[in-house]
Amino acid sequence: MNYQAMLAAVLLIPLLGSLLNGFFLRRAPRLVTVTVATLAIAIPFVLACMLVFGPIAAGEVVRTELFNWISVPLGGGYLEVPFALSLDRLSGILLLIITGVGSLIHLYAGEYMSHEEGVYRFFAYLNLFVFSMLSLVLGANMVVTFLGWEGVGVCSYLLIGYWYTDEANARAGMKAFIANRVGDLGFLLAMFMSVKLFGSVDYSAIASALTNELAAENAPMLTAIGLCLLLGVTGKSAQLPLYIWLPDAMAGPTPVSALIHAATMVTSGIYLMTRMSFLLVQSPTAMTTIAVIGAATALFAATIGLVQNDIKKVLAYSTVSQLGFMVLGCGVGAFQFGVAHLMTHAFFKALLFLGAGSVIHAMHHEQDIRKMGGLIKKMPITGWTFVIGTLAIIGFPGLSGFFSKDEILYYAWSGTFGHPLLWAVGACAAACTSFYMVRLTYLVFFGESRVEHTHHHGHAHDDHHHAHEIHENPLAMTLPLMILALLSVVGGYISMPHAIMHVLGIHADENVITQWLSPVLSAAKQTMTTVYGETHGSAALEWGLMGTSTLIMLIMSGFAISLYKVGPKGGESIANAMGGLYRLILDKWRIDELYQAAIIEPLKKLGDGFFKFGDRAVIEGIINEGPRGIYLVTSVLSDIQSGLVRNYLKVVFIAMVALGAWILI
Amino acid sequence: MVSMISQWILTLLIFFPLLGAVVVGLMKDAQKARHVAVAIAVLEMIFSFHLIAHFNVDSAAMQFAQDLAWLPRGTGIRYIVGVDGLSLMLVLLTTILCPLVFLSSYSSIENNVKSFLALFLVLESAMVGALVSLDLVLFYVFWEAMLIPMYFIIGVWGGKDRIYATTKFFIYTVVGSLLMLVAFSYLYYLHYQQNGVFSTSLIELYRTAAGLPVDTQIWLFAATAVAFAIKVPLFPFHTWLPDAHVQAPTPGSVILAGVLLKMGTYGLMRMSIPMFPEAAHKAAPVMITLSVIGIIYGALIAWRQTDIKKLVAYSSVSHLGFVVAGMFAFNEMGFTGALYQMVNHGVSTGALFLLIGVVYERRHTREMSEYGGLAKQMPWYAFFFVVATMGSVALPGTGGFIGEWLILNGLFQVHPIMATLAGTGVILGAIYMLWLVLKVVWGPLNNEANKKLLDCNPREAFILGTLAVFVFATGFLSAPLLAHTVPTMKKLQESVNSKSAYKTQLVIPGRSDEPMKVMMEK
Amino acid sequence: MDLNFISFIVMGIAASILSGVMITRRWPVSAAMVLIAIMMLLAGMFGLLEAHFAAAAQIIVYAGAIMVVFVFVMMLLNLPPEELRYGGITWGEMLLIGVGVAVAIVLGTQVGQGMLTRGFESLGFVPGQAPAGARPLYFPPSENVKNVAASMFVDYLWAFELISFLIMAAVVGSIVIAKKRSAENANAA
Amino acid sequence: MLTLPEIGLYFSFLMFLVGLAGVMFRKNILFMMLSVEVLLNAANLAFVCASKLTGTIDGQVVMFFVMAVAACEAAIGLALIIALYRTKASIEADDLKALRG
Repeated sequence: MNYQAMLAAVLLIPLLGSLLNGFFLRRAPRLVTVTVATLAIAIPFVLACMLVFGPIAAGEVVRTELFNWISVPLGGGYLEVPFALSLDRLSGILLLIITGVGSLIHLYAGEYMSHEEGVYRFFAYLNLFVFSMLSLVLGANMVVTFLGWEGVGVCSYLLIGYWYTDEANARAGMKAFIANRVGDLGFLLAMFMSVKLFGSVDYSAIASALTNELAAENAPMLTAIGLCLLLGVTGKSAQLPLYIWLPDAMAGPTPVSALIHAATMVTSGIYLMTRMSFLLVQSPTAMTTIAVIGAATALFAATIGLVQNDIKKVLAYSTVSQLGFMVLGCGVGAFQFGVAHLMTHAFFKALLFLGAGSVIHAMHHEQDIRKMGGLIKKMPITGWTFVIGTLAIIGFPGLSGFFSKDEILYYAWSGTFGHPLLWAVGACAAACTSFYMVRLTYLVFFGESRVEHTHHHGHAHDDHHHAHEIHENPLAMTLPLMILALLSVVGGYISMPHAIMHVLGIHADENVITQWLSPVLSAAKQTMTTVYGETHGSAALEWGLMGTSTLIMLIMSGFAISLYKVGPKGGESIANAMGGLYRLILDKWRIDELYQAAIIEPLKKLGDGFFKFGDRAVIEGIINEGPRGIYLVTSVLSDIQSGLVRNYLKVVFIAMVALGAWILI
Repeated sequence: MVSMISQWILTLLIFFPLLGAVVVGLMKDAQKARHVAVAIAVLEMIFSFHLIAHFNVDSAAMQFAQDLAWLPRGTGIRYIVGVDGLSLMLVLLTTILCPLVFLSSYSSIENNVKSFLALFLVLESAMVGALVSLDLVLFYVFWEAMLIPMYFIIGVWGGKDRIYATTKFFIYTVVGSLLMLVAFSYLYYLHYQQNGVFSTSLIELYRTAAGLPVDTQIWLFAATAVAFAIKVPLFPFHTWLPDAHVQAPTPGSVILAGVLLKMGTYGLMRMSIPMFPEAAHKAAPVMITLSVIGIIYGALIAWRQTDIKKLVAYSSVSHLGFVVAGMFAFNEMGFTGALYQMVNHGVSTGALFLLIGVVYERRHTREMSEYGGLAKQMPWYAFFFVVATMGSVALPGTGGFIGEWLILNGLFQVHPIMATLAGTGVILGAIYMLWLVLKVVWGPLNNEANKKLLDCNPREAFILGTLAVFVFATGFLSAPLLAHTVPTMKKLQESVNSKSAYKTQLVIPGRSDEPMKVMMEK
Repeated sequence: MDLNFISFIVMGIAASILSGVMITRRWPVSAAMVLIAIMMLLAGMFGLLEAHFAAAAQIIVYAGAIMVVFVFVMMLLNLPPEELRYGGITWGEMLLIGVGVAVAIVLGTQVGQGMLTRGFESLGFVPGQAPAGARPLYFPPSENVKNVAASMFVDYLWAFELISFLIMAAVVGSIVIAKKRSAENANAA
Repeated sequence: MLTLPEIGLYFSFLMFLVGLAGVMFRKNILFMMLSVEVLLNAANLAFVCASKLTGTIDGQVVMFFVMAVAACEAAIGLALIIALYRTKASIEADDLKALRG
């Protein structure tokens, strides 16, 4: 089996799984469905491991062309867009994350969804999602990536609205799709511009066509491409101003939130920026905008996360915030650490979501953290893995989040496009993160139990359960938690800071992730060093920043614990003190309402106006009044035909007079 | 033998449904007539596969051509037919959609079945004829012949306000075609003035028309373009469409959206643009602006509709805006995309109208609020609905994406701002289509009347399944499909941009291997 | 200013005034009588213009034949006197008449100043003489009847014959029109 | 100094106008026909005057033809009046509106 075929198989097996589940196994037992779905991701994972640790690690790029997709003449030549896949080190990392985390989540979902009817639909969507995500990262050109880009949007739409009988869920899916579509327009425009500029949409062709001279000549266009890509990223990776869909997307089943809205789909923006890094770094404007947007999103979402009471909502805003960190990393030129944080985030956020799902599953769809507490005694595995995840995300030294986040913060200060202000914003966001994550963990797993001992009537399928019997979930759910917890602990070592490496006596020029991604990022790095000069970091600065953020983390965590030791009431005094501001943040800064009032409603009014005024009044008016006008004229003319002879004679007389007058003149 | 078939295949394609119409009309049993009609349409489809099997992919010439005497010699009016890359796609679209439409009429048409089938076969004949005729008079005859069956189909089998709708449809279209007739007649006269002989051969007139002074070209272009724009329909000539669609019976809507609207865009690409290249260049900003307005305008109106059919009708206004905008970009991507989008719109909007027909037959209402939560009761229906929607919103992997991508890409190379504005139509398209899905398919199943609905029966599933396959097939097999059109589009682009006459010739099968220049010698 | 001239003007003025009188009569018969007087006067004018045949025909055919038919019909119908409808003239009609008269006066004045003759002069025409291309008279101008007869039966023979056909058709037609109704009425009765 | 035929043209014009007014403003068909006779006479006068003016005979011939046509007109017209009176019991022109558009 050659590598090309393996690569094609990696992409196509999930699609096959999806088709099998969607069409042929509709009536199959749940176990068959789940097995097929999980295998459809697990087999590609094995293949992916063989590929990534084989030829990719050796520095090769595996490229295969499935078929010729689009081929149109363009300026004498042809614009060829083959359905081509290319696996390099960047897509390799994502491939492993998607298939690896994906198979764990499939395994988990098989148990999580065990009470649902017709799960074939769920797994068909999920496999289709993995197919789309794979074509996103494996696509050798922008169009194939765009196939995945929109494909994940659709799958996300379908999965968010999986419980479609509640219209709110379907609406949330729709919102996600439309917000993504806005971003997709940016991607499309970026594609068109690169066709205009390079005559190609193939990444490698663009990379080789983009010389510094070309960049100098077309600087505004490159900035435009960068900003359009950023628009795409803000849509897909839930950045300001298009992040609004992600919190609502929590309406979907929790495994979906873990896979799509934490680990994979939302990170595709970071993938895209890293993929196009050679182009983005040509435009300082675009890079600075990216960094600012990332930092702003990180802080903005973190503030909302501070006060939410829904376990999944907290995690959702945390995801937005963490994505902001990644975008910030990319924006300051530290693409490799953006990717590293993407990876560690995939581990610990998937872990947290799955943990949350485990809690929700055990609590029979209770999501309010004020009604939990002390669960660690009843669900030890879930509880302790959740604690690990929390420690990882808040950047407890030694865990994965610490390394990746601190590298990003360090570069936010000292990177090519970095600025201390960006670091400051990032640090504030990190402080908020520490607070709300510790608050969440503490309220759910520690302290007094506040579980209501009543039956839940909302879910008919719960009838044979009893709400008060909260117990640990089966192995199919806890195994993924444990694996992810392990990964959350060790995953960060790939991006170990220089300073620490030095202390530990590891003698290497670069840390693992930098080394691994160096072929992908070499062009960008070269541009950054030649055009913008060397960066101004130092070991002392690195230690200082690391120390500062650790200190902040410890202070905020301690503050959160001390505040919530007494349960959710602990925060009330501060909330009351803040008053209006608290309510504003609780209402998510009322951004949704703002969009509704500023964009949706005017557009609706415009649509109504077009219909009632434009179509009905003006166009129909002209169309209908035109004949009426003709009728008026003709009726006047026909009235002249009075049938009275003397009237006809008058006409004769007029004609005679006119004739006379004409003779005179 | 093959060359013999190739020579007569287009004539067969034109007149076979007409023959079928006579047969169906003479039959006694309505149910048998339905079967016969389907059989005729299927046979027609199989005949049309001959075209794609023997089409010379590398040539932009008019293939399978036939040039026979028709009216007296002095008039210069002949029976000339032929297909190139442009018409081939649309002929195939027509012949493939028609059997499905006949199948759908099994349940949607209940009275005067035989007349309906006969009229529809006449319509098919006229559509194929209009697409393949290369003589202006012949074209005009078929063009008007399309109108009559459609007039009756809406007027007899339509909804409540069918008379208003069909009259409006008729008047709009006739106004347009009369303008076109005037333009053609003047061109006919100018050709005589310049060459001393009369001719209505399109190939001849391409040369005459392109050599005219710009002022004359602009007037003639305007007359033909208005005729076609009404048919498209381009903003602001679109108001007949929602009425016609809403009142038409399901098969009528499908064929109206699927093929008849394409006649307008086909006409623009076949006649207006290559005939009057300089005028087309002058008019391009206007046409693009109108289409972009149409895209946004149609989309916003569609969003606010409560009548499902009206929503889809306005979405057609929006989608065909893309097509017109693409072709007036005057590059290969734009032309190819426009052509491809015509096919895709036929498939996906046709599917949507069929889907609306499915529930309309069960519930007899088109109000969105009457539905909701159908996914629960009709899972296959929901599946097809979502697929058709995705095709309509141009999701990558569906044909609509290829079309819109090419159109916007082509337009962007020339008018970036306009392309960006048109691109917002993609977002708005998602909004109104997903709104439709949300209101019809998702949500709680509250309405008691919907709780007993039956899912698609095998016949409906077959129709919708075929279209669903087409939605994806066009999305992935675009390269081989586009290969048929590339030479034609390339030539079109060259002639338009060099502002010279569109030079093509008839390739009459079996007559000689060399492309023959017909009617060059006096 | 000879007697011919004076009597021509007097007759012309009388004819004009009488025609005004005629159209304002309420009784048809009196109108017919006035019309006969007008025709007589016109015949006199023709005579003064040395158109003797025309003068004779005017009296014989018009005053003698046509007017007799009119009077017959009037007697046959025995109509009551008609209400004159001068009050019914609208402003538009007044305006129309005003414009018409104005144009007529201007036109007439121009004619009186010799526009018509000047126009003819440019064609080589002298008043009282035959224009250049005109057909010469067959007989001296004093032989009026002979001249008319010659011209009518030589130059206008076809027209003359056609006119005779027309008269025949009119005679037949008038009989048919007047009779058909009575036949129908008889049937109806 | 005006010659006789030229003055005759004036009279012809004047009579024509009066005749026209008669046709236009009388409702009674009989009066209208009488007015038409005045019109025709005015025309005849013009013809004769022209004949005199140009010294040719054609005008007088045409005047004779007009007279013949007038006779025809009178015959047909009066026959119509009789027929009309029998069916409608009226010879008011305003009652005849069949031509109304």
